[in-house]
Amino acid sequence: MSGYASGIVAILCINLIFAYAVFITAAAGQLNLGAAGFQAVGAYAAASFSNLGWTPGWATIPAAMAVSGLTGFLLAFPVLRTKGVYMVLATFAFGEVVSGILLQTSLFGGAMGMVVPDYLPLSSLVAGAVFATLLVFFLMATRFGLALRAIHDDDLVATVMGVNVRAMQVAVFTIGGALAGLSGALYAHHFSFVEAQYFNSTLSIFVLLFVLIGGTQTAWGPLAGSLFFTLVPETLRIGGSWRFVIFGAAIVLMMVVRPEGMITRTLVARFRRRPAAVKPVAITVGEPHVR
Amino acid sequence: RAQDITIGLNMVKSGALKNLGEATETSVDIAVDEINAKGGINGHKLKVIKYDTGSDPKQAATATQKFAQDDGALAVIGPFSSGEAAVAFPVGERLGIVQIPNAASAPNLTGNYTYAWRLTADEGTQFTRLLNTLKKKNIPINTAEIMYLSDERVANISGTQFYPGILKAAGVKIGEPVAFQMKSFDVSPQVSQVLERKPDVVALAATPDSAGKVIKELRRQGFTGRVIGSQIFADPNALELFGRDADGLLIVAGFWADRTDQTRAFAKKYEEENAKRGLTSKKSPHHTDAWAYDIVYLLKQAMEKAKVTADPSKVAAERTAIRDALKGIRFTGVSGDNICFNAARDARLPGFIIEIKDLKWNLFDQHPADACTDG
Amino acid sequence: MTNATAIGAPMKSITTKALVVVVIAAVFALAIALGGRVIAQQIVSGLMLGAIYLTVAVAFTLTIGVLNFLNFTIPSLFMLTGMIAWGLREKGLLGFAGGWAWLVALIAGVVVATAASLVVERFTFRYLKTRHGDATEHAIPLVSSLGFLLIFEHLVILTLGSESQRFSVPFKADIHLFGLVIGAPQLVSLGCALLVVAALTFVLKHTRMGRALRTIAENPEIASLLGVEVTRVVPVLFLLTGLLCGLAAALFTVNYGDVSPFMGDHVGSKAIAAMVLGGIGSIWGAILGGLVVGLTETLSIHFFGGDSVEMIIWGLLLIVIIVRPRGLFGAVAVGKGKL
Amino acid sequence: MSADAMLKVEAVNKSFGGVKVVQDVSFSVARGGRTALIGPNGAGKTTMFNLISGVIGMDSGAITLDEARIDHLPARKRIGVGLSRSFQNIRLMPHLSVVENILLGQHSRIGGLGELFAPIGWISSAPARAEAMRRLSEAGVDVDPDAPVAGLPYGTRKRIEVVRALMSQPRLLILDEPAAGLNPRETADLSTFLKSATADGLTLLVVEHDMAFVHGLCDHTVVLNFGRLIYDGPTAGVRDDAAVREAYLGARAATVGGAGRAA
Amino acid sequence: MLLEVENLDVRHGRTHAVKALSFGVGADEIVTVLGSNGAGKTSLLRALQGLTPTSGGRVVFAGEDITKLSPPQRLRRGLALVPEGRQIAISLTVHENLLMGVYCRDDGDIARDIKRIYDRFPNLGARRDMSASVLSGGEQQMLAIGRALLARPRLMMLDEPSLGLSPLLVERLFDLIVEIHRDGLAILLVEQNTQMALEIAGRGIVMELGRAALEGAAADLRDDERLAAAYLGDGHS
Ligand SMILES: Nc1ncnc2c1ncn2[C@@H]1O[C@H](COP(=O)(O)OP(=O)(O)OP(=O)(O)O)[C@@H](O)[C@H]1O
Ligand SMILES: Nc1ncnc2c1ncn2[C@@H]1O[C@H](COP(=O)(O)OP(=O)(O)OP(=O)(O)O)[C@@H](O)[C@H]1O
Ligand SMILES: [Mg+2]
Ligand SMILES: [Mg+2]
Repeated sequence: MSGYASGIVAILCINLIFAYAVFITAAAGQLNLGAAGFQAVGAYAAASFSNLGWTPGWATIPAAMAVSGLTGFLLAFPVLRTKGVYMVLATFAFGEVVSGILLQTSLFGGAMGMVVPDYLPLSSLVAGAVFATLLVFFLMATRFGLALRAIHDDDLVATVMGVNVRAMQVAVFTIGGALAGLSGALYAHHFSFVEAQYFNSTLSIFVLLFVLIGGTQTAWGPLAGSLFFTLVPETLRIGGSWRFVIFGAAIVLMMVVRPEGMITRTLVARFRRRPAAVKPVAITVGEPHVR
Repeated sequence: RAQDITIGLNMVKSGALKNLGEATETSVDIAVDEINAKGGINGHKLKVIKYDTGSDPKQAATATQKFAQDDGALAVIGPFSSGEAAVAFPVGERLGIVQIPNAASAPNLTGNYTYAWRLTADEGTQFTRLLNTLKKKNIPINTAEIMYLSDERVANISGTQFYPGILKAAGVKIGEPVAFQMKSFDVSPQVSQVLERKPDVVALAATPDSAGKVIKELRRQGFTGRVIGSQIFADPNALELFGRDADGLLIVAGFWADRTDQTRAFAKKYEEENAKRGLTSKKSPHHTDAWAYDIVYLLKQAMEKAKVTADPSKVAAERTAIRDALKGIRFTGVSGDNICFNAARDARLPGFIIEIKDLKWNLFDQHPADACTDG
Repeated sequence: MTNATAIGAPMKSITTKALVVVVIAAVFALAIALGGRVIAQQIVSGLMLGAIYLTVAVAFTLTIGVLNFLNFTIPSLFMLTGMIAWGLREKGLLGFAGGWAWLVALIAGVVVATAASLVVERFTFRYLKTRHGDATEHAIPLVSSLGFLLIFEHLVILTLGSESQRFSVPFKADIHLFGLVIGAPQLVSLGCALLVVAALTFVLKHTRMGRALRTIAENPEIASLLGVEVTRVVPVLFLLTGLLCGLAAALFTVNYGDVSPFMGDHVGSKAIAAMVLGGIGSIWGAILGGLVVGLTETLSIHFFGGDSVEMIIWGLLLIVIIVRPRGLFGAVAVGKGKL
Repeated sequence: MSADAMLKVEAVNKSFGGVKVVQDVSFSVARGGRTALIGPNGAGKTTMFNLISGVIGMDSGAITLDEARIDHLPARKRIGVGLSRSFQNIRLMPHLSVVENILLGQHSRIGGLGELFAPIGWISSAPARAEAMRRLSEAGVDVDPDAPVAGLPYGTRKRIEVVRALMSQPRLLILDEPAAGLNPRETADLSTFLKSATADGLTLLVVEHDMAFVHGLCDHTVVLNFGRLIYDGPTAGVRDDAAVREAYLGARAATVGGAGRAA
Repeated sequence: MLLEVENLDVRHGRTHAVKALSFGVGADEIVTVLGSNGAGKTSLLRALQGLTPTSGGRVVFAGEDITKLSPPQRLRRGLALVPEGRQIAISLTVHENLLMGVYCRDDGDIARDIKRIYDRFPNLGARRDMSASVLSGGEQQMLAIGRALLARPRLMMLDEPSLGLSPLLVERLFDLIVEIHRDGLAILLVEQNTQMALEIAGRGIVMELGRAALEGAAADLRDDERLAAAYLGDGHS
């Protein structure tokens, strides 16, 4: 693979894991606009452990996931008291607070950032991305995933159906936090350096766009969204600042054409449609018993 | 036909740092054209491959990877900012390719990366020079207050470490440094706080945009003393932004356009070339632009010394040879004469104290580069 | 969820209102007594800063309260006003300079921002056609508006550069009183905002237009069945948004004397905080929220330093959202409907 | 009959901001029987269902299922003790397909994490899915099981709700206007289906305005009016009760035999 | 004919919901459309009001081709629809919902007309200033009907108006329909309550898989064996 391609693949892998982190909560109807905060927690955790000299180098990854997953778990309780736009903004506020704290804390290098001694090559990133993708695909195919989608549509009815809505939401916040942490930890180790300024609200907004443009209805959505967001700007590379304009226009058009995201359930169904087991048959006047 | 010598340019043409970095390309192009017009390097034409990172560190790392693995570049100019350099230096070290940034001036960035060299002036050195000039010219400074941009690394470290240390060492009474951020468009609370302490001068560490706001607010709230500052906002193109409020401002710049015939020629070409490219606001070279121009010549000198051939089969060896050629090099360019590098591979550069008066830059004093005793 | 009922709802009662005023006054008195002139100046600066925030916050709260749409183009409309005004004046496109050029340029800026807002309406409007309201439904226009944010910001950068620019006005915009500096444009901003609010409250609560907007917010299909020309009514709202942003930006420009392609982002995020603090969809809430955020900003800078601002404001917001999920003055949000 | 009462509602009260919507209502539903809850619009029937299923809390009173108090259980746990419901205003999950909506009905039956994380989407012949399909065809819903429910006709969606409620294998099934939007023929089919579904001991409580349906299906009827109980007895007696006729059935009931929906 | 429908086609993706349907409604008629689940009745009414795009055919109202007009434009010409399933604005109060019903009117009789609605549906009067979200299912249905009546259309299309109404109110509803028809409104009625619909209608159309399977005078349809078999089941008639 060329150096350029492997660079882009690395970025893609991180974006993809990050997008799945946001997707898993969005699948249950909760938009997370503070994802960069979780990513930052993972990245700084990995960076700190690495600086403490943990061996082997990759041991920081599960630890960082645990830290950011725990952050998600703890944040879920207060944040889940809110709904809709309030929840979006509560998570946004969380992201701002995290970057504020990191910027202020000299233990984490403040504005100077932190160097990460242990380098992890591209293959680890790919492995991480494959793991996240499989995990989310698997989760979405289980009853757990079904319940998430039910909560997305109507949490009250889901409750009546016996779904423990609160526990589910806490679970996805935890999983989402851990996945965001994974992306952050891999970022830290691959790029060998973290700084608080990087994990800003723009990053949170962009990753949410990955997911919303890709589509929140199936696990294919984030995949499509991250590919779109990583590759389209690259193909537009020649354009300088124009590329952002074109990119913005592409987003707007995308929403006009496919307001529910690039990949919807209907689209997926069309590709793997099995022959309909029961054909709809109508009652014909005169032959009432055809059904 | 002789093979071209390829170098990479890791630059910022879009994103958050666009304004600061967009003219780097112009300077590099000017230098490359000059070199090629005079027969290139060791008989080879010099070719630059450019990559716009959009101010994203991940992209800066990708760029270095691309230059080294795909383009067969022998060395890299850039990346532009400290944040990008911090990410790209380890990549360059792994791949064994020299990178020389022109604006990444945060301290200790080069660490143990032997392929990381810098043609940037140290913030602390420059500020010390400014204070020396103040003393020399008998400008009274008994009390000073520090205001700094906290979410930019260089300004942050200047405001929290260099300025307090240097001012204290010079016997100036100072208060707690006051922070503001890139997004603080209203700095009146900070200014009120600072003026409450009635300082003789205000020492400012910020990018031009933010500095402009602070200077304006200082005057609005009635401050009449001098504002002093370091090289971060020493941008000749920011005069308009500062306006009349900046009268009496003293700053250090790493480049003085009116120094020699060579600098004047460069400044002229710079303005013309930018006008052609639609960068009409870039009229006079910022020191980072001058350094970018010099880096090309520095690389030329190193390549000549290393006798590079641009033979694709010898790329790796020649990259290392360039690094080794940089050791102990003495270089003369638009930024200064007889420039050397210290043990940390950072250049020793001269400083020019500038006073702003009547919407103009005036040379107030100048300091030669420090000698390299350890390099 | 729909917050439409909250729009224009006056604060709960006279007692709440009085209580708020008393508490605020007490805090001021205490602060001034303890801190003297600087604190007084900080409070004045905070209120003035709040005046800018609150105008933008009202624009946010309008679109979100009525259309359930977090309009992320608002920051860029704000920015457009300033940058276009600067561009017209600087590049001599007005045909004349000096004298009143600054005012003409600003008015032109407001016009452009309003026009841009109408363009946004055309494309974000599309969401009204999606069939099923669900938890992420507000995401659709939100995404488009983020697209527009990119477009506007980078078009401006392309044509006018990415630097901060000076926009000077030929008069001193400050009032000096008891040794305090007070920004006149900000005073004007405060006054305008209060006027606009009084008018908006009335319109939304008591007029045909207000009811039509609220019906559209809830279900555009019902609205169209009742004869509401969705394509005619909604633009009115966007027109208002554009005007409010333009007004805020013009006052901002006169006050701070500079513009930049990023000015909108900085004001925008604080305005969002102000809106949420006050309660989404509540216009009075946006006003109070704006003032609270402004004050919090200056006072936290004063007491805890400039780096604490983001943390304190967003931390405060997080706490408010969690303990009082509807904001300080938000009305009861309507749920999904009957079982 | 109170001896084998499955569901007992005792002295239940509920008011919303001062308006008493359910006032001191007591009745019981016989085990294995089919009971109707009827009453004029706004009488409090749906509210009663919401109280029984725990969607809203009551002010006072007691609700017991098989002698055990259930009124302190959260809504999510009530389906676990055997209580399942449908909704008057159809509340299917619009983004889920028909079969997924039905599968959701089984959620309360899964036992532990193992089943929660067992993939159901990948294997089309999984037993859960097979059961869902069987139930659908038993209920006479002829649609593509993978179609999203959003575009389906009203009557079809109504029946999918009933099937979904049945999927939890409840002991007590409460249905809010299951026949609304069905034509007489379909109503009759639904009635037959519900009779067969309750044949093996399932207890049924329905709210319905279609009196023909009620007469055909239910042996016992409870009538609410303005939140108060005005009749509790055999369905056959409803037509002859003056209060019920005046409040609910209207003058026609006296003249036309069936009342309401003609049949 | 006040309303003329020619070869109307409606598709939802791959579902062909209405197939080349032609019929008319006279200015002084009550026409009822019957049909089983999924026959396409709702699709037809929605297409007539302009909520669903048509994929073929023409709709002519009072001599004017309205096929391309938007729902509000159709309403202004006198065509109103009470949609299926209680479509009311739950974030408005009951009274505000009614006021929305007169959105496109500006004559002086509004107050009187609203009072008439309250008289007709006392449940609504008692909840005048409550949020419509708290209404019971039947009350919501009343509100939807009352609101549509206030638009004073020339042709009123009702999609299963009796849904969820108590027998008493169903009776009142049908009386009301007859009454407003006497006031000069044409009615196009979709109903599952076949018998009562055929009682008040002059003509009836039976839809089946998007086509008109039977059409004729209501009285004839009532006695039609085939209809009875299809709708009323064996031994029910
Ligand atoms: N949250 C609430 N606040 C105030 N009043 C309410 C609330 N919920 C229901 N009501 C009122 O309680 C009464 C009973 O409502 P409910 O939905 O139980 O009626 P219902 O018997 O199901 O009628 P229908 O047959 O029309 O569905 C109605 O008059 C309704 O307006
Ligand atoms: N939005 C939609 N998307 C996809 N298919 C649809 C949509 N709306 C209706 N259909 C299909 O069109 C056909 C006709 O449906 P329609 O709702 O018109 O029936 P109906 O006669 O009103 O039935 P009901 O009596 O149950 O209300 C059905 O097969 C239905 O699945
Ligand atoms: Mg009910
Ligand atoms: Mg229908």
